[in-house]
Amino acid sequence: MRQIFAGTDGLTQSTTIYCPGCTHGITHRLVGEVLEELGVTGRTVGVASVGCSVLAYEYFNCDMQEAAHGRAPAVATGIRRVLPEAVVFTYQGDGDLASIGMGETIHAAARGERITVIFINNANYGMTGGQLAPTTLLGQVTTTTPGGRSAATAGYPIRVCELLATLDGPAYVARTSTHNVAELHRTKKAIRAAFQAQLEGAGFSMVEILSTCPTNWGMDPVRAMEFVAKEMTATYPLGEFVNWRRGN
Amino acid sequence: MRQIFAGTDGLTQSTTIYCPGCTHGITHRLVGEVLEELGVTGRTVGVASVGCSVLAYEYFNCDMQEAAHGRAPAVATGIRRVLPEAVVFTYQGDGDLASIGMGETIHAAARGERITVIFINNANYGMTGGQLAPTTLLGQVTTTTPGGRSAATAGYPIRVCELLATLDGPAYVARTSTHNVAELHRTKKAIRAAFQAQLEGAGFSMVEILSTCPTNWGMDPVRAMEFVAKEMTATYPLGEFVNWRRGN
Amino acid sequence: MAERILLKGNEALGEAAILAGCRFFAGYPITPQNEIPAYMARRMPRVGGVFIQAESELAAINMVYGAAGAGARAMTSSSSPGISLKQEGISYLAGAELPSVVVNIVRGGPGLGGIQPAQSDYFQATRGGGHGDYRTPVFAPNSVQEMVDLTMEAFEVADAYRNPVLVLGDGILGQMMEPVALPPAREAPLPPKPWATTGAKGPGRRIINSLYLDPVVLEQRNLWLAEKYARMRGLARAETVGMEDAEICLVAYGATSRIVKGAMQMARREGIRAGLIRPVTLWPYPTVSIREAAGRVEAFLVVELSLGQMVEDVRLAVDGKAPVHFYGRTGGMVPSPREVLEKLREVAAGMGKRRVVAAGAGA
Amino acid sequence: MAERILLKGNEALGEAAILAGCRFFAGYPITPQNEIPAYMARRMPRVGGVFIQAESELAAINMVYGAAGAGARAMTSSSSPGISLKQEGISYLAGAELPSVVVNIVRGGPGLGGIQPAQSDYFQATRGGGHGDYRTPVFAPNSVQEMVDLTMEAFEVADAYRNPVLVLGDGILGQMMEPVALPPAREAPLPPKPWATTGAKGPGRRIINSLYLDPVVLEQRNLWLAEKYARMRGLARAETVGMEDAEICLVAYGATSRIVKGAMQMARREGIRAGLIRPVTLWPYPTVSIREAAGRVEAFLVVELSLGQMVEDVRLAVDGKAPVHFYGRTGGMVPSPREVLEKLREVAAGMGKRRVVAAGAGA
Amino acid sequence: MPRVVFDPERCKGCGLCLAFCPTRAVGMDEGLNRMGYHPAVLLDEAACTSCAACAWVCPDLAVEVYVPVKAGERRAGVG
Amino acid sequence: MPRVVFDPERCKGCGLCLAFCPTRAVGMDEGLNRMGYHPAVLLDEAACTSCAACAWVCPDLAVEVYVPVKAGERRAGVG
Amino acid sequence: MTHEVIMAGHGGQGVLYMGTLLARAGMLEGKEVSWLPSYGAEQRGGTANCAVVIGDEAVVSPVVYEATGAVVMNGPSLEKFAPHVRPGGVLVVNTSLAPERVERGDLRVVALPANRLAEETGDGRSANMVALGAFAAATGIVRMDNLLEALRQATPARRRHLLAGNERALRRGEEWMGKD
Amino acid sequence: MTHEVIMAGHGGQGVLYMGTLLARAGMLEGKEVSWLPSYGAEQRGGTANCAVVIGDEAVVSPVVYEATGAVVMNGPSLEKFAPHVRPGGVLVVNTSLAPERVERGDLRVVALPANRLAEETGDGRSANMVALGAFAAATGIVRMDNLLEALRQATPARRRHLLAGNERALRRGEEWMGKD
Ligand SMILES: Cc1ncc(C[n+]2csc(CCOP(=O)(O)OP(=O)(O)O)c2C)c(N)n1
Ligand SMILES: Cc1ncc(C[n+]2csc(CCOP(=O)(O)OP(=O)(O)O)c2C)c(N)n1
Ligand code: SF4
Ligand code: SF4
Ligand code: SF4
Ligand code: SF4
Ligand code: SF4
Ligand code: SF4
Ligand SMILES: [Mg+2]
Ligand SMILES: [Mg+2]
Repeated sequence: MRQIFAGTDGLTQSTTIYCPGCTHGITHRLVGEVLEELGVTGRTVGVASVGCSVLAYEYFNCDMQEAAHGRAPAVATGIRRVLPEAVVFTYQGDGDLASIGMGETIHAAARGERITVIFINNANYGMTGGQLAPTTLLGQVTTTTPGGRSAATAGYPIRVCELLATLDGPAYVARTSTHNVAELHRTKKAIRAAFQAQLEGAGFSMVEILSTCPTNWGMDPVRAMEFVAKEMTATYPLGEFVNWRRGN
Repeated sequence: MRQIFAGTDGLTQSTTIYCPGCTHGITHRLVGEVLEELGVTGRTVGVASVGCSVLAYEYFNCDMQEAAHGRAPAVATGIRRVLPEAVVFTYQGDGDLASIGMGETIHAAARGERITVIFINNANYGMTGGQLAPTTLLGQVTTTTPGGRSAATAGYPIRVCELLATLDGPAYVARTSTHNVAELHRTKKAIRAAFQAQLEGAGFSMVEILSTCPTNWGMDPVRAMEFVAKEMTATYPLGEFVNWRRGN
Repeated sequence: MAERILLKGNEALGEAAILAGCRFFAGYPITPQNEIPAYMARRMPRVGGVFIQAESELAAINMVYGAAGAGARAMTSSSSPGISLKQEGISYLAGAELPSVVVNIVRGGPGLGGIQPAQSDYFQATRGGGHGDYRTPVFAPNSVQEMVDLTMEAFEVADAYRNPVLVLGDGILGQMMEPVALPPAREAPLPPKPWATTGAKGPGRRIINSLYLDPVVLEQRNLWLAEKYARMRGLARAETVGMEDAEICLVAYGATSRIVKGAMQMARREGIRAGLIRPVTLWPYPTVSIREAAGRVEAFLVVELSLGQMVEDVRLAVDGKAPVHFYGRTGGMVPSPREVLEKLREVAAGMGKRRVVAAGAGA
Repeated sequence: MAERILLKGNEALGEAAILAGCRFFAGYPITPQNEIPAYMARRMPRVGGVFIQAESELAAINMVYGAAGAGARAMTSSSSPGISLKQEGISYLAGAELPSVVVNIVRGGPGLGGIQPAQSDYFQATRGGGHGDYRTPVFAPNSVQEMVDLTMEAFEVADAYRNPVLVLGDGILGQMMEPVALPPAREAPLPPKPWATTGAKGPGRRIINSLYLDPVVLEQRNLWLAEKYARMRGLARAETVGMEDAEICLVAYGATSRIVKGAMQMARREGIRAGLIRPVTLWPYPTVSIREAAGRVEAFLVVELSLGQMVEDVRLAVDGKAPVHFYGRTGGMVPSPREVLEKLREVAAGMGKRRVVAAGAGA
Repeated sequence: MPRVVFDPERCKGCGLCLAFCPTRAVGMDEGLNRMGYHPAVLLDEAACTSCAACAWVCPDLAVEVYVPVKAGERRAGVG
Repeated sequence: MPRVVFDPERCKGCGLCLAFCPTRAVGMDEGLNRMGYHPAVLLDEAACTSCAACAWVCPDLAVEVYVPVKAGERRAGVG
Repeated sequence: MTHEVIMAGHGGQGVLYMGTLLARAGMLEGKEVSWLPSYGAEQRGGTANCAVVIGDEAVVSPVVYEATGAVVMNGPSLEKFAPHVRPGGVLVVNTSLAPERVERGDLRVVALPANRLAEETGDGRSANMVALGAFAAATGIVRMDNLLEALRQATPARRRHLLAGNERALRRGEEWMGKD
Repeated sequence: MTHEVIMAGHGGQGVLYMGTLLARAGMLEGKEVSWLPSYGAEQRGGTANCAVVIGDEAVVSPVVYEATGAVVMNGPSLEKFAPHVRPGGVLVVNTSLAPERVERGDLRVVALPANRLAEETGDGRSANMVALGAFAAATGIVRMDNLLEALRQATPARRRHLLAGNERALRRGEEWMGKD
């Protein structure tokens, strides 16, 4: 027998604190594999953010910094500028990146900072128990929108890729999903392209990954994937928004 | 003789601290006139921000709050929600709105907060002596980009209207200019439309106004207007980006 | 007395705010206070109030600024890192004299730290972690009932003095359930706020502001505030237990004070005459109670969930008249009454040799 | 001695950082420290360093976190409101033990306040305006020369202790020009930073972090930090002038100390034997110098550009052994030596009747 | 009464009115006002068409503009 | 040796592998692992095609997948 | 007497809820009570526990260091909390998920197959109620009628259909003690 | 003796620069010096002023409360700062922009038409240099050769073309005092 699927050297051996079926774990693996395949793990500095993935520094098998909530792109900028040869990435949730950290996100992107942002959009704040995120769908129930998100009081979902696509700094911006195997393959390709953009010095790169939060959505992991496929992709169309190779 | 042009009741009698020829003064007048013409001055609460217009609370003839640097949209949100009948606006510079306050700006817009934002884009930080703003043009010299803004280190200009146009919350978003009389007429129309959007409960509204900073640009006021006409409009195209009436 | 119901500290605090007439809440999630925004999200719409989940702690405190400036009773809550982010905003609230209530359900630090209970934000709360000369009254409940009572009082004090007021709890108080008697809702109309910006033009228009470019004027402003802070000193309050015959004075606040009370009872059973002063307000500090005790007891033992912060206020009040000992646990660790008793025994054993003992290791 | 050149305080500070090997600066404009980022923008590219105008103070301090974590000598600067915004970040730097230098060129507060010189951020600087038990050494220069010398030292202390270090100036120090002798640039290689994240995998990989979810571990972390802070107490430093025969001890720091020195000289001409203790470090506080003096002088007079903040540290050190008087100006107002002399005369007149005088009105 | 009245104490002498006047009717005074600026003046009353360009570009509300009242026109307030 | 090996101590019993296995070859164990979860098991070895879908969707790196070595094929590392 | 109780188990076992019912029942008896949960990241997929204090005087400390009684619903909780029970205290062990053997000999151990008993009453998820019923019976900390009343008060309308099952489970625990 | 000097005028008059030259010249004389500008919003279109201290001992306070001498370049500055000069102090008044009459009789007032004199030397913008030259001559605070050297040191390459004009203006101020 020949092994065709095994662990990746891009991750440590630790088991994660993620809930059963949470796609954070899948994305970790994809990032770890890409780092390994690009052969850069040994010169990578990752930045963990505050959210369910706060312990990411335990999981990625590279140097890591833990950033304050929302400030991962600023922390990554500091690292980036000091270590021109390093590969620098952040791993952030939607609360972290699009709520408290919106300013840092847009400015790192506008600066064309050569960092790669892995952006986990799970439509809520997982770690703190399922509150409204900027990405929560209209009508979606969270602990702080008990009657479902109403545009009148809680506003509209923010589409981060579309936002960043208006800037000149990003080299690669894409939205992918985790809801089935084919999408996972596409996600991995996008993550690879994002790191490639960084390695080529093309500018800022980000992959927004539609993800599940079975625990706070109150769904089993499989139902949660269906929710992503049906509900989330309707608000958040998948695709590439900026690709330096294609010049858009 | 019949008077066809006089002061406006929308402003107080104070003379301003603005430098000679600075278009902040012109914009004040336009906002004051619109408030007066709409007959809402007596139920308006304005929010001054931190920048050269920090003393705007002395100039607008309505209730005013002075907000912390960058936080005017948050302050306006607090006012808005507490006073459903009031007219609420902010008056912000590009450093205030697009740098430190980027998060607040985007989120107020995404919430569709019924406030009107008057956004003075003068491509630098006027009050603190002419530093780089997010809106500074590539190549433009400021005290913190002494060799001219270089994209490699200081990033690219941010086009705020284009950014906000990707959101669902804004009802009216337009970019106008102050560089000649015709543009001033257009600017006033846009300001009126922005307040109208608020009065109709349509959502968030913003007018970005290309403005001069003769002092820090090191130009006389007339040259400064030419700079706006030629250089700034090239990076910041004028026009309406969102108009609830037209449905885009 | 009203019927007692079982409530979680955070939720009781939220309900208390509503009973006090709070109709504006802006907050951002953070453990261990998530029940406050969640509760407000449920309740506010039903009482015609506003709940906003702000995009950040900065936005939240500045929304409170706008709402308070517009005349509403307004509140925000957070926990340690989030409260650090609010420091600029709190300084602005103080500078513009906007009545408002800020709740800190403290957790272990520094940095991201942990999420378990702590009292290591005492300095920040009482000395003003923000810039400039300003003070905020700080209420420190030690039960769910006080989470209710002191929060309601906080709103009254805020309005009475036009000042932000802090409620300093911790993870234990926020998460625990106890029976509480909810007072009736405030029925009297809110105090008039002739300074609030509600929309006006002309000479009667109103301005909310903390900018005074002329230093002569800014100094006058500061002196005006100082005078107000001096008036606030009357708010100082402490609970004393067993101080009549005490030879050792325990000082502790918040949840810790209950554990310390347990230790005090154990000590008395052993013949160690310990008493307890529990500051209910941390600023203004109940200096007078401590100072009076300083003349009568042999020693002080300050117990905190920190490396030693309030102990400075005790030392300032004692002013060299008795030794001040310190015992602290940090990072979310909570001492047992037995541990505190152990420390009490040590102090008792060493008594007689009067000396000032340095506060906690270096902090 | 090196040739003396005329330099503005802010620019001298910037140059000092570069001489000390600082190669990363992130800042955000604010008066009265705008010359620092402007200077860094000009100079950094020429020495192969990095200048970034961050999008906000929050971004700036967190960029410093990243850069310091990656091993660079890194600095940020701001003034009061901006420093309030950095409090969470400073707490993180302390928690993750990242050497770095934070400069506060203090202006009048609270809120937006004014832009003239003040010393009203003393509490924030010395007690940690952020959350959690942490401390940062605070250097308080009183001349442009010291803006240079203490800034250079700040970098050394930061690296020696893996801790953020504050330099606390004010508008006068930032804006004034004085002759300075620039020391030679640091030539020795920077201290090795085996903990810095520079890219590594496997067992040798490094983690910069302040999160410890297990309270047992977080408490250990806190005790480790406390031990470090205890070691730092050796950094305490003060300049004393005329204390040999003083009967009144003046205490003042920063620019104020120079004015107070003027007053001291005037007083001596009148036969009032005043001396001056000028804390050079505000944390650790030169408690020992004050305590020693407390045994010898009749009274203390603390002068600050605030409503009375450092006076608490003086009282803690004096511990009831002598009356401690306070004189403060605020909001950007700077007292003249004559004004301070006036106050000195009052203190001298009231001497003999020993009593503790409450610090400034209520603050 | 002239068609345009400049308020010499509000004027900051920026010269925008002068630059934007289509009929070149505006000039700057030699003297200084209390703020230390050379205020604008209407040089060529006859040339002025009351187009109000000067008033539109003035940042300091230092300009009032009038038109001659035609026979029978009501003297109304500000337009 | 089976084509798919589940690590019972990493598995959190989320059931994603089961749901995404195209040949319905996966099931959940009745017993609990040390974390208290029912781990996944390969129920139908014969059905398995080594498509690795189970491994791709597993959030916990609990799955290893093998293919039979064809005659002459080099035993290489992980693909 | 003051009862200081620890209840522990894993995330989905309803341990915190069990604690609130006990506290509520204590209130119905006119006692002073407190309930303090563990909280935070710990919970996720991991353990959950809470401390309940019931006594005649105002509760001094809501934190329980040395419990007078404990209910442990699974193996890890048994390991973690058995050492925190005072000599002579009651320890209810859910032997459906934890070993029957307890290292300490100085406790009153109640070995209770809570999950199995719950399944017998018709609802496998009410093991917590079985354990609570047994604990109350073993300690006399609160009366069954007050537990039942507490349960009724705490059950919102939309969960009314679960009430009968939970009542049965509480009683089943009590019965089982009788038999014990 | 310690000279404590105030220099004041409006924004564009080069008042701060004048102060730095004086401080530099003081350094060239081996003195201790300090220079402190007013800063901030005040400046905008408004007044500018600075304090220069020159003495033999380390400068005690860079803030000047009671000046030993002052240069005021316009009317508002005269009003604001004349009261802050010590009796017997030197007050140079730029009479091109300020009234010649000074209310106080206890000062040595130098009425200097600085703008006119500057224009006479060929560069109307060097009124500040004329005033500085006159002030130095009137007070003896620094020697002219040191002022000239200070000017040379302070003039960057790209401004070399202005050097000669400024030197002439400094000398013109000195000469004018001789005549005075
Ligand atoms: C300054 C600050 N504010 C708030 C928090 C509390 N907090 C921790 S995680 C989190 C939200 C995380 O949500 P998201 O980024 O979407 O990540 P997820 O957990 O969903 O993966 C919040 C608000 C904090 N730690 N620090
Ligand atoms: C928290 C904080 N940071 C920085 C400042 C200093 N500051 C005052 S105004 C300003 C920039 C203003 O620029 P802009 O918003 O573009 O307005 P302009 O002056 O150009 O009209 C800054 C950075 C401040 N007051 N508060
Ligand atoms: S709470 Fe949600 S996002 Fe967080 S680990 Fe659990 S399932 Fe994943
Ligand atoms: S500095 Fe610039 S923006 Fe500010 S008032 Fe002067 S010209 Fe206007
Ligand atoms: S009204 Fe028109 S024509 Fe007359 S002065 Fe003004 S700009 Fe010139
Ligand atoms: S535009 Fe206004 S301020 Fe400028 S010169 Fe003309 S009248 Fe004066
Ligand atoms: S490899 Fe494919 S067929 Fe085999 S168990 Fe996994 S998913 Fe099923
Ligand atoms: S997907 Fe992984 S964790 Fe989930 S049940 Fe299958 S093997 Fe276990
Ligand atoms: Mg999320
Ligand atoms: Mg600007």
